[in-house]
Amino acid sequence: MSPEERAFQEKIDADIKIEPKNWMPDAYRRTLIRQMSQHAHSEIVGMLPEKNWLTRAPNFKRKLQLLAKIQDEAGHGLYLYSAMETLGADRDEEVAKLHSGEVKYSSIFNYPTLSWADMGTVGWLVDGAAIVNQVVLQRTSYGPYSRAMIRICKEESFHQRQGYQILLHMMREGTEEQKAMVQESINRFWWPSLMMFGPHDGDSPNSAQSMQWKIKRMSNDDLRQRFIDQTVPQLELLGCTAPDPDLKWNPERGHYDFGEIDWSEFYAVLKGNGPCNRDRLRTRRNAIENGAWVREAARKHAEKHNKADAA
Amino acid sequence: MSPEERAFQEKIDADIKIEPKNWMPDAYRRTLIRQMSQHAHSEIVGMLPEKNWLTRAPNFKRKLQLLAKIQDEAGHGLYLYSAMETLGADRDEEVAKLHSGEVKYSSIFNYPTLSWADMGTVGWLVDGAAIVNQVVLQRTSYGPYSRAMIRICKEESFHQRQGYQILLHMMREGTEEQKAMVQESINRFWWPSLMMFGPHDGDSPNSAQSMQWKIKRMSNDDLRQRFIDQTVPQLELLGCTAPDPDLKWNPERGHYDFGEIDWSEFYAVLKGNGPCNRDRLRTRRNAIENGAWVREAARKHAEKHNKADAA
Amino acid sequence: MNQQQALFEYLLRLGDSDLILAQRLCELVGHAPALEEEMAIGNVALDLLGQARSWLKYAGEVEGAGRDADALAFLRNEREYRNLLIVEQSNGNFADTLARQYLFDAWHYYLLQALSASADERIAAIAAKGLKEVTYHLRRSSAWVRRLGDGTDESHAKMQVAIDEIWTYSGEMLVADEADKLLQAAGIGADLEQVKQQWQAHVAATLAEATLEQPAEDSYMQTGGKQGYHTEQLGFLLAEMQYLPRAYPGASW
Amino acid sequence: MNQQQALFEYLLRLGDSDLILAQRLCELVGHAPALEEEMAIGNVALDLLGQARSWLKYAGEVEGAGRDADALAFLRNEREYRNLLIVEQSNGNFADTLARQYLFDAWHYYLLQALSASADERIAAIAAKGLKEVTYHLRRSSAWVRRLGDGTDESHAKMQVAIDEIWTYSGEMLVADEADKLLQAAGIGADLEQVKQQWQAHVAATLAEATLEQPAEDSYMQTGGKQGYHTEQLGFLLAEMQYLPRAYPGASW
Repeated sequence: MSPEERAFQEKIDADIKIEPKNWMPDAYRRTLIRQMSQHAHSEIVGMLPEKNWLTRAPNFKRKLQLLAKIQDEAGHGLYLYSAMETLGADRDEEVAKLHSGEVKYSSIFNYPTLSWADMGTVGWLVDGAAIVNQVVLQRTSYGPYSRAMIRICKEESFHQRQGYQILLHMMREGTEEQKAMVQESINRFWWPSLMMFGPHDGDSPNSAQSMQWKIKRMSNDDLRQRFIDQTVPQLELLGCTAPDPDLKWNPERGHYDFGEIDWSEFYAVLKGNGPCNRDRLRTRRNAIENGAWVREAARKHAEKHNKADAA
Repeated sequence: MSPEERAFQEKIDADIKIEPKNWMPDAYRRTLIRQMSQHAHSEIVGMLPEKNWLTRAPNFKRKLQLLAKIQDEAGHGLYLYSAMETLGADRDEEVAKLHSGEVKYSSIFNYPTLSWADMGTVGWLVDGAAIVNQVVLQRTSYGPYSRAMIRICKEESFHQRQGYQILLHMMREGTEEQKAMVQESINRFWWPSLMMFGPHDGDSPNSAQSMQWKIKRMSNDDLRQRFIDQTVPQLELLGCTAPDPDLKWNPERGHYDFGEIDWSEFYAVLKGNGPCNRDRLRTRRNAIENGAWVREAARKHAEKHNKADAA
Repeated sequence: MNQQQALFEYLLRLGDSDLILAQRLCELVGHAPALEEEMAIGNVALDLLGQARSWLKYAGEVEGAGRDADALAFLRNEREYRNLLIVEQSNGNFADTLARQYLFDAWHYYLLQALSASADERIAAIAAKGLKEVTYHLRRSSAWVRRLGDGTDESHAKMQVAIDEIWTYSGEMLVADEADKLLQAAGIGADLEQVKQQWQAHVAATLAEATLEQPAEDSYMQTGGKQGYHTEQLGFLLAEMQYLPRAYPGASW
Repeated sequence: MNQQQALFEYLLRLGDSDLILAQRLCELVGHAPALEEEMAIGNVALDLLGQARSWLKYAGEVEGAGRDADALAFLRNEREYRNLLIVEQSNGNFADTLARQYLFDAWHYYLLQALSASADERIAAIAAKGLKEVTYHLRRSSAWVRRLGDGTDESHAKMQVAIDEIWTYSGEMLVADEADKLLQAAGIGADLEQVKQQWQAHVAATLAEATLEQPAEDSYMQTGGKQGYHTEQLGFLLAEMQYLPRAYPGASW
């Protein structure tokens, strides 16, 4: 280990944040860029399954909430790309990698939203799982990432509560059809939400280094357990069930036991074979490609008028 | 008058049909091509206001009826283009004239269809007005046109009855909302239907020659009166009213009197300023332009395979 | 699942697939590349609508809950729809429309052929009548696939993309689930294994003639339509199709 | 028409135009040419939705028939909608979207400015709040018109076509009908003649800066939206927007 590397690791061990101008190992930089760009892409792609119901939201209150939530996600994308750019990465280049399939986004957004209840479930379960991850990442070693996470977490918690309220309202004030809609939505999103934490620790080869660098701060399995433990009581309060016959409280472990995840589905979706992988990427690619003439016009206009101003 | 012209006019006077191989004056040919192409274009453009409700028809019966009616119109377009081609005209050239705005279609199709009741009103009033015209045209002097008209008239009468049934059903079995929808639809289509017969005889300069050639067989005003006389009793049977305070039976004339048509609207729509002129033409133009590669591929394929067959 | 439930599901699948494809074709009316195609598209849509009505009418009778074909078509929500995913995919360009149509027609043809011999006389009758219509559908769509595939460079490229894009939705119609198996065993439903072989042979021959490449055999196949799990496209289609009956509950038209 | 009826109509027009334009912008979410525009489009849509809710809430109170903003938005049919025709036109490309937005924003800005001084305090308050938001909308859309008009040849051509195509729908917002006149006379409504002059000056200046040609002054103008006669586009928009309340009557969400 070089003296620089040693100094770097000592700072990390002492919980001192790494800042953009500090020396850092290339692999640390690359890993962070990859993780932050994936996170940013996920915010942007994650707008799409919600947008799917935006034009069909059932009343003003829900339509305003949903649009505001989607706006927040666009905002999170922007923070994260900015934070990522402090590492010398370029947003457009990273977006190109997304479009070519070289870099991924969270697989959860490859599942379709098929009923209004999904607007509740996505907020409650999907954002809920994201928050469990992100709360820990508030203490991540890279300063700009950590600060972005603090800001994002606040808004995400709000979204999660809002999502839960959508479901609670339907369960408490709703018709039988609406209650069935909630349960059906939970059935579809339960397992994919658990998959959001990634493979078992034993199958997650890069985790050890990330843990040492404090880019990652808890293992996949630990995060997943934490999510389940906090979610099951909320599920019970709703009066709904999870599609998992093995889910039950284990007083000895002080945790909920749960059934085995279908990892073949996880890897299939990751490989591009989820229900919406192609749609999501196509939508993003078309947006950027169809907008090329607009961005070009804006550049040209600025060029002309900067010249004019200078003259 | 040349001997040919005299012989031609004598045949017409004797009610002998002119057939494609017979001699005919150029002006007769040109007038017929114009009239038949306008008629054919009207069938094709006339599909669009009905198509507007095809995807929203309220039940199987009505959806099947409406689609079958639209199909019939496409069929009428095909007959009429074929009959027109017996005069040496070319369908594609005539369609190009439609798209460039050089040749018109019936102005009635520049009005939007804004409720399901319009599917009844269009059948009853619009097809009804068309039939009054077409019944007379069954006796037109040009053989292929006359025969096309006989065939078309049968189908149109069926459409008209079907349209009337839609309205009658809504008036007799419908809710108050549905009845209001019928009256509102009649209010919008009443005057435009009367305009379908064209300007007053005095303002219709080409009529005399067409009458002599028996291309036209009754004057605009006479046709309009005939339409009104047969339509008002049907209107009363519906239990609806016309948006015309001057409409009333005149026992002396043995006809209904009616109010003055707003000719400024008639000429505005004719000039291109109806609610849908641009939409209708754009839709037709796009269909043909977007299909260019398809037609080209079909030609190329036929060429390749005719060669292959010949080899 | 008992036989009556399986039969209800089976009839919904047949009717819903016909109906949703007809609805997609209705969207195209007035937009075809030539007047003759306008007629052809409309005729196919008319046939499918008619078949859909027959299947759903029978479905309603089997269910025995007083729902007729209209109630089933216009008042069920997305999750209750049982159509194949392939038919709900949007029209795209003419090559996309034809790729969807051809892969469906080839299946539809062999399926109705099998169902013409169903032990359920009502099914056999509807299938036999439909088969005549679908014989024409298949002739037309396969001719277009050949024409566009072996036409110009542009049409070839478009047709290849169209086949590649729709392919992922062509698997579920060939795979039997519980309801399929139960009815096949009872001599009522079709043997999907046989339909699959016939379909594969037809498609392989057509694509070869069309000078098109067939997507890899182990391509990932989307499923779910037959069980009521659809793509995000169906909800929008139903919102439009069902608007009037939803906006005027109880009205007669 | 008495003053209360005129006021109800007036509020519906304000609310419906905001709502329908917001709905069109919602369709664009996820499809903007850059992330910053994604944010901008969403923000404008949020503002308009909020304003629509305020106007319709007040409209419901004025009507006094127990309808709240949601009932007015989600349970009225096409003929009962009072939005301007311009806002229901489809999004087209980015130039089309911006042409529609700009011509509307310029009117909206001067209208709300006038309404901020309304004798009806509720109207004055909603207008004053909205005006702050619309100030930003107008700044953004006019900047884009200049940018695209005076950008590349391609963007110039697209922007010119966009202005030419939407122009026919820009007239009705500037012409007072009975309800407008009645409320103007009562000091409640805006003086549309004044708004028209301000609008024309702003548009002329912006188009000139954008190097775009202004369509002829005597261009034919479509009307009817304020009286409930719409283009064929609105029905489809409403079918989608109202689907849930229509499909689940009486449900609370």
